[in-house]
Amino acid sequence: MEPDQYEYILDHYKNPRNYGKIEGADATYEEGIPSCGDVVRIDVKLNDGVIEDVKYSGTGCAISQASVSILTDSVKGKSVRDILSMKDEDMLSALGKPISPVRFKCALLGVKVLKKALLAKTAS
Amino acid sequence: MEPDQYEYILDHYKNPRNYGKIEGADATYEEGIPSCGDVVRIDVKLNDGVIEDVKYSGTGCAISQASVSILTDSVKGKSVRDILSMKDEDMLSALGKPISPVRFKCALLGVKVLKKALLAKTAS
Amino acid sequence: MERAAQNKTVFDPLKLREDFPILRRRVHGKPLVYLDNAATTQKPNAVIDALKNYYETHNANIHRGVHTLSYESTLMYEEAHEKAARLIGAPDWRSIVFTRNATESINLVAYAWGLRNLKKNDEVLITLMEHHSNIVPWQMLRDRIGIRLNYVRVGRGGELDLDGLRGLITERTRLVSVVHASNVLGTINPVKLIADAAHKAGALVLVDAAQSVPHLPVDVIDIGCDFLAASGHKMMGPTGTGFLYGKPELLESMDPFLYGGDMIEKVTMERSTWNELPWKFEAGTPDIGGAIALGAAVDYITALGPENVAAYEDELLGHALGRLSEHEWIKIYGHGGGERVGVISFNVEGVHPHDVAGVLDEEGIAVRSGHHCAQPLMADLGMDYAVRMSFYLYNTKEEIDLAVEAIKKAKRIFG
Amino acid sequence: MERAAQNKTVFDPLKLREDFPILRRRVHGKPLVYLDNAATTQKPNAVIDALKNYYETHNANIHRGVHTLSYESTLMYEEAHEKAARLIGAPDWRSIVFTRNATESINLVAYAWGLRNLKKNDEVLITLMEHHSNIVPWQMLRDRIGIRLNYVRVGRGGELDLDGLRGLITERTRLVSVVHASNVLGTINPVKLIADAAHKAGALVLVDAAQSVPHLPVDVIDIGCDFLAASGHKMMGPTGTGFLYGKPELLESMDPFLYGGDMIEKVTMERSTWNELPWKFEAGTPDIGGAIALGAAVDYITALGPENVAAYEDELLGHALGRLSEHEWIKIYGHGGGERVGVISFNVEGVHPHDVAGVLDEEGIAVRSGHHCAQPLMADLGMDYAVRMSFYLYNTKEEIDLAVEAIKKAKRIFG
Ligand SMILES: Cc1ncc(COP(=O)(O)O)c(C=O)c1O
Ligand SMILES: Cc1ncc(COP(=O)(O)O)c(C=O)c1O
Repeated sequence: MEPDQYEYILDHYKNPRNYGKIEGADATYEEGIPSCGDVVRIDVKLNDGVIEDVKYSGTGCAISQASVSILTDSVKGKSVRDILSMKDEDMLSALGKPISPVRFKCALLGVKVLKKALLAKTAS
Repeated sequence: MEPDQYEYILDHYKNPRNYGKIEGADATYEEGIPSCGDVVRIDVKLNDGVIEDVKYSGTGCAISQASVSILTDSVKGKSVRDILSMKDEDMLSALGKPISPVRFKCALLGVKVLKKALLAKTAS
Repeated sequence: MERAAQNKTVFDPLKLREDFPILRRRVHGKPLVYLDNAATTQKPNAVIDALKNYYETHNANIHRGVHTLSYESTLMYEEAHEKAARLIGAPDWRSIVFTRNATESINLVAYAWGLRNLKKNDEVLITLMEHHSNIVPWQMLRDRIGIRLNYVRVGRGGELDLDGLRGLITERTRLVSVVHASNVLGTINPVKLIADAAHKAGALVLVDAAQSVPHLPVDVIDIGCDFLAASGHKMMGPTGTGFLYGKPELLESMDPFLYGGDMIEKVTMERSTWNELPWKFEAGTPDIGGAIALGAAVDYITALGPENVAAYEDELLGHALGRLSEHEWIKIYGHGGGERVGVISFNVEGVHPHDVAGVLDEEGIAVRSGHHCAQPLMADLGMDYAVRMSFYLYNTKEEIDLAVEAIKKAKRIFG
Repeated sequence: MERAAQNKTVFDPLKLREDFPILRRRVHGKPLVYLDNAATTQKPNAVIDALKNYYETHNANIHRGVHTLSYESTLMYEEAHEKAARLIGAPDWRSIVFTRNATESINLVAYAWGLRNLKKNDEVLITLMEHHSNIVPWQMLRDRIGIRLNYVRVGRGGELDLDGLRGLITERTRLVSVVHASNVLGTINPVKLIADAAHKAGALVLVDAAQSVPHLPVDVIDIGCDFLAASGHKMMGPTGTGFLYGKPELLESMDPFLYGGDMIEKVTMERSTWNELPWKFEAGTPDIGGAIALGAAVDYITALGPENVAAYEDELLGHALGRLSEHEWIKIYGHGGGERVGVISFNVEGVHPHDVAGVLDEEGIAVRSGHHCAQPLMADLGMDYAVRMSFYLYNTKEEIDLAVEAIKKAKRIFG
């Protein structure tokens, strides 16, 4: 693993996309990993089952924060169904660098939170 | 181990020597092994540091009861000091048959009780 | 137990024996005949190798590590929960809490549920057939809280008095805690029926499955129990392993038992919040290696099929009962018909049980003699002490025959 | 720690490493560098073989058996108590109670002594340096009984505020419970002095020795503590092992903790009486195999000499502190002078501790990142999360150098 492989992750970590909150979001969820302190909150604006806007906030390690930035960048225009059927590998392969299993929890926190936000919305 | 090796033990088990209690004993002690239910009580009459009379009572397996019968038969006339310096092997070798380690506790209950009776007496 | 052996693989005890290295051991120059399986069972190579492999390749603390060994250990440890859950039909692995033994499992319920939820004059119903581990924790609550502890009686044939049981369940009964299979008489109790009766009265049900899970198919959903306590070491797992199953919503609602690391979500100087199930009940570094090796034991049982184990042990039991009852001077306790696991307690007329066990030991045969941690039952049956032989899947009819010969020898010597 | 290595045998870490099979493992293609020893330690062949030998040759339940395996297991299990007692200078092996881990040891005191003897407004004094396992049990007592829980503060240099401690000991203080060596800062606390102060006020003293017994000579008589809690798995024993030392008269006077088999003398339907020490506190089938293997770990330490282990680890610590402080962007917590065990918590400026640990993992290096089960201390130091490296007798300076290189790499990537 040479440093440059981290480029994409680092870019998102240092220049987070879609960082912030959405006033009057249709779906919001926040979750953390207590043992390591990572926290991610995601706000979603929906339009007819399609993600119109998404923003996230949170703190934590580069992997968790970059992953959620990368995620939010790719889901606009996708349907709730698309997101709910996303596989862990889809997320992992979007990071531009092979991720060691020890970091899976970090890398998958964002997609977990997004799914929970959408599920909570669908259930209500 | 053929049956006949048990002869001496069986003789003492079925015809216990010195079974009973001593009124006004100089030393008395009772102890059991809770897990197997063996109980032995020993009463001793002393004369100038020498065992003048000894009786035992109790219930339990053949090894524990025969051992204490054999013991009581051999200690009359011995000094308290003799008894307190008795070794486990002295008792075990008096049983006429090699005893498996799993039965040591049974075989040594009597001598333990006798020593405790004498120690309690000496301490008081 | 008229269960048919419908398993794909034929159940071949002689072949199984090769998996258990200790069975090659000699005792007093004779081949070991191990008939003390109700106390603890022997371990197959698969279990010993699982321990060795864990410590030689993966060992690390779980949960909080961002390193490979810790990650592997965590996965393996969680998988062990899953295996235990599957064995007893629990749908959610988070409803399995690993403990040291069945005793700790029951104490967990007594402390974390009982001490906090029971009030004076609340009733706990147990049976006279219980192991001390399902008696003394409730006596503790009686002494501390003033609950009432009632006992269902046991018939001479070894059957629970079910009418009596129904009569003892009142609107004050908060818990019915009952042994699934007796470690003294082998009796298999109708726990499903008992759970029904208890639930109708609004009571919870704990099943002490220490002697059933290793020997029978057990399904917590079918039984309908709220808690189930089991020993890992009595089902070929390492010593120091056991588990508690609890209905998840019940476990969620309970206070923790032991307090410290790993069972918390967040700790401040002022207060703490709890981690999710099952970690909330697993404080401190757990027996990671032991749990993983217990998982290997579960795999071993699962591959054989619990129903095949039960059928084979039933064959052994039938053989042993037949051989023992050839002698009118052998008194067998409580085998009055009905389903039994492979446990027989007996006495030899005129011979102290200790002396019987001692002669058997000289022949290399391991049986237990004593009160079998069930003094109230023994007192009720009027025996106090007895010899017990108990079987497992690696025992054979030939071993039982050797034991019967040794019992005859004990009778010749001491009778 | 200026202890001289006065041992007969030369302490040769490269030779010792051959005893630890896991150290031949590779992680991500690199040789494993295990620097997470404060979480749990690796096991030498002697320990793994002791487990294997126990299960292959002796395994049986203890105490009540009149058969050879049970007899052997009982002797070996008692001997394990003796070994643990000798290691910490306890004159009586019956004052050693085997537990699953240090956490259970402390909970035993909280339940069996605290819950029964403490009253509202009684005070328990701990420190801000405690592991969760020495905080949360006392919070439990605060919530249940209304005791007061006070904390001694910790200076920036990692030292306990001893004047503050003296001031916090009042006539209401019933227990001072203090960590011997901090699992975050490495600080070795003056427990003898603390025990003196506590005893003068009539309070009992518990020492959490989870991080000291594996690394230093520890003597309970010299310290004068009433209780001492230790982890077996942090001193090369198997997971699932730990112990509590208690002064015998104190243990005698206490109620039991877990209730069930083996801890009783006699059980009737109405009441039970307790077995003698230590069995009174060891309910149910204990982790016999684990305890015996822990005995092998104690033998291993004893043969090396705890003073030599301490001296060597101090060398490693000095080397690591030197290498880490070459970089002003590495912030080390609490190493302000005074005696320390080989534990360093630090952060890399601008890099999340998780990312540091992640990069180290890619290099085969195991360190921990997180709150180290000491959230109140972390909050007080204003860091919440940190990377921790912790050493044991099989680590080398070369391994530390590799770790420092990997930290530099993490800084290059993320800083
Ligand atoms: C029926 C029953 N319950 C509970 C126990 C206690 O098991 P453990 O020793 O694993 O705590 C036993 C075993 O002795 C048992 O037979
Ligand atoms: C200082 C200290 N106390 C207690 C503990 C808890 O030890 P265990 O996990 O053995 O319960 C630890 C280990 O994490 C520790 O470092």
